Amino acid sequence: MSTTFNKRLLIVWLILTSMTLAYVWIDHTVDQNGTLRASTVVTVSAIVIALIKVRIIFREFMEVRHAPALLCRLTDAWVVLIAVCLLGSYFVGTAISS
Amino acid sequence: MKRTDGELILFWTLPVVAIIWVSAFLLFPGFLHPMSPTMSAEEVAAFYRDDTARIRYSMILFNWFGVGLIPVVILLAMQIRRMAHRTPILSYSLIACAAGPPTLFLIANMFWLLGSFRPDRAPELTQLLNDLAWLTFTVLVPYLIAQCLLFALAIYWDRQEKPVFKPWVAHFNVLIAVALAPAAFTALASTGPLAWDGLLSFWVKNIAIFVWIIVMGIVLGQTIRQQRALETVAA
Amino acid sequence: MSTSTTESVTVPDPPADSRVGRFVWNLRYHPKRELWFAWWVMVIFYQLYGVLFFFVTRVQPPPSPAWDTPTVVGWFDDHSLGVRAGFGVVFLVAGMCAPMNALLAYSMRRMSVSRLFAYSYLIIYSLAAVPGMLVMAIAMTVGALRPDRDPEMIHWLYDFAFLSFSGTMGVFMIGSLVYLVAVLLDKNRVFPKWYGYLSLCNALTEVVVAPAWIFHRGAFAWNGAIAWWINMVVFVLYTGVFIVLLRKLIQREDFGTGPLPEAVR
Amino acid sequence: MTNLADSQPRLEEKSAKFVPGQPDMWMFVLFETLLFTGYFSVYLVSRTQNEQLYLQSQADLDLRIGVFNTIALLLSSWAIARCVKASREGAYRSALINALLTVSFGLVFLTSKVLEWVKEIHMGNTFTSNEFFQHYYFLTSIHCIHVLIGFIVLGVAVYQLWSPARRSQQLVETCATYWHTVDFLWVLIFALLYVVR
Repeated sequence: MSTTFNKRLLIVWLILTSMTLAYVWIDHTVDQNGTLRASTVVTVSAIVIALIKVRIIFREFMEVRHAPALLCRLTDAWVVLIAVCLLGSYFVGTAISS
Repeated sequence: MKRTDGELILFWTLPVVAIIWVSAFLLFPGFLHPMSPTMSAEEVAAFYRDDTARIRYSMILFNWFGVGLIPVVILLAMQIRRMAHRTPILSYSLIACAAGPPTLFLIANMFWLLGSFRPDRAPELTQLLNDLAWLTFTVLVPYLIAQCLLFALAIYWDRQEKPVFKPWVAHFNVLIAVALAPAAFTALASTGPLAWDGLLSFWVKNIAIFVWIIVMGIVLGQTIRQQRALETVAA
Repeated sequence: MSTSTTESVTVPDPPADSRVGRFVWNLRYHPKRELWFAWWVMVIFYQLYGVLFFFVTRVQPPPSPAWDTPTVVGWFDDHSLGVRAGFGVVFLVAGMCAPMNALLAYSMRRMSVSRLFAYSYLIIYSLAAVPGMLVMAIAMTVGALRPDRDPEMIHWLYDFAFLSFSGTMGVFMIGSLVYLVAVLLDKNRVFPKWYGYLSLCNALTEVVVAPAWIFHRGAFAWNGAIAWWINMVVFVLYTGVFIVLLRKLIQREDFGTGPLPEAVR
Repeated sequence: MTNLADSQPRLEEKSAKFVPGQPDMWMFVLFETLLFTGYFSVYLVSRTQNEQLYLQSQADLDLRIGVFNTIALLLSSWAIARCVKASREGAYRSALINALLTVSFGLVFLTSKVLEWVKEIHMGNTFTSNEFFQHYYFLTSIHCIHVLIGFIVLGVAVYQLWSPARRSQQLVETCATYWHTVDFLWVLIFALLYVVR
């Protein structure tokens, strides 16, 4: 009875872990000889990947999948809200500094 | 016969504390006549240099007995519990007030003692300690005001055939609260009645505290005696 | 134990015609008068607090800890009257904390937890006002008292005032945690559980403010974006929430008009 | 037998919609997330104002430790999710084992976090070194406080699962919701501190 659930959780965990490992690859593509370089692409993709992971944790681990529509919408809205705040502060900050 | 529960012992500490307070008050050279806020740094430094011993001993005495009023406030809070109230809010409020004035007074006390610890300190620093001490001492009124007003309110709301306290006790407490109020604004003036050596901020405030201790001591003594008589009859 | 447990003085009916008459009747005879009194004291206290700290004394939002000494002395010169008068009013009304904390403690007495919680909270929060508010008021007032004082000392008083105000952390943190545990254990549903969790947020703001003791500038200084602004949002929200919840609590209470409950004595 | 009878309606509810744990905890999760978003925004804005300093300081962080941390927390999150499922099906023994696994992975995270701090301090990077490390130590330590609170929360879950007399599914789910929050907050912190350029 529980094997189907457990298999699903395991797959979710594998996805989350491989997304974490993807960071290592992103990290290697941008740095040159150990010197870190600013990169909008890396910043945005790091934030976006993190938010996708957050949404997966919400849906699967925290069982929002089975929750009433209100909680689904609310958590989705929150992910969007975080995205807007983080990307917004990054781009606005960059615009101010330059 | 009621067994000894110590209530009366705590009550009779009140006159002892009052006598000690008066002696310490007279011993401190800065209270009679109160030091003026207009004194220059040199004058203040000279005061701490010349009267070091009396400042130290009077303030040590105050440090020992500064908290002496707390048992009385708690006794009042206990009396409030006998009143015809539906909640313990007012007795809680009095308990919440109890520790405020002694805490503030002890802060002032420490600044005075610090000032006299090294009288040869730079006059400017001594003046700073003196300002902190006098200001804290003068503005320690907020909890005393709240205490008097809350106690008065408790009496006004005590609607039963034989109220615990008579209504005039409430009026008296309101009057004391009014007398204490101007001291809060002492920083607005360095001369005149509001200054910390002035009529309102020093004399009216401290005499009000003294009168409150005497009157409330007598009233509380009578009330406790009546309460004990009633309980002996009931038992 | 007590001799009379009934309110034997007869209660007249509330007057229906005039508002003032009804108000006076409520003040004298309303069964929940003590609770409403404490609640209104709380509301008025926070209004006054806002007006005094934000508009009269102008110590909130706080000026910068990074200022040099002449700027600080200049600040005191500009705000001298506001500081001395505003904190005068603070000294006058600070005692309003007492009924406020009494009401908060009372809410804990309604919960199915030991009375330990109510008394601990009462004492912790009564103590909190001295380092958390009055010490600042005293230091500020002394700073404004003598404009001709050595500027270095005025600067010291400035630091003392703001650091004692922002940097008094433990009392509020432990107080909120006491409240949190009481709300979560309570079986009487006096407060919703989410209020308990909000208390945890409030307790954590006191952790977040700790770097104010270390930094002179940036997000973690006493006027910083994190240590002040974000914390202020949580504090205001928390305060607003418990004011509303206490109002509901009082509305729910049903004392009737009969004999006084023995429990309160 | 009673266990089976109790869990029966819960299983039928599977297809029906339900909020996992106390709705109150969800309010906390959303509010706390909002607060952290505030901290993150302040970090990102300060970062853009002094990008070179942040990049240089970031070079002192080891991405591998960050990845290890994240995987440890993801494992713990996975374990507590299994725990919730198991306890819902009445398999309390398995639930208890999974809850204890969660605690162990949490401890692994905590240990590696402390070791990383020690390493940074040895490299001369302390709380007062520069702006990046202010944010680094602030975010990691405020998160660490949440982890420590999380151990108390997991303690409640273990306490609930331990005795047949308690076993409130709602409380177990509430505790799990808190722990997942600790997890996804770390996912965000990790991305922002280690990966963002």
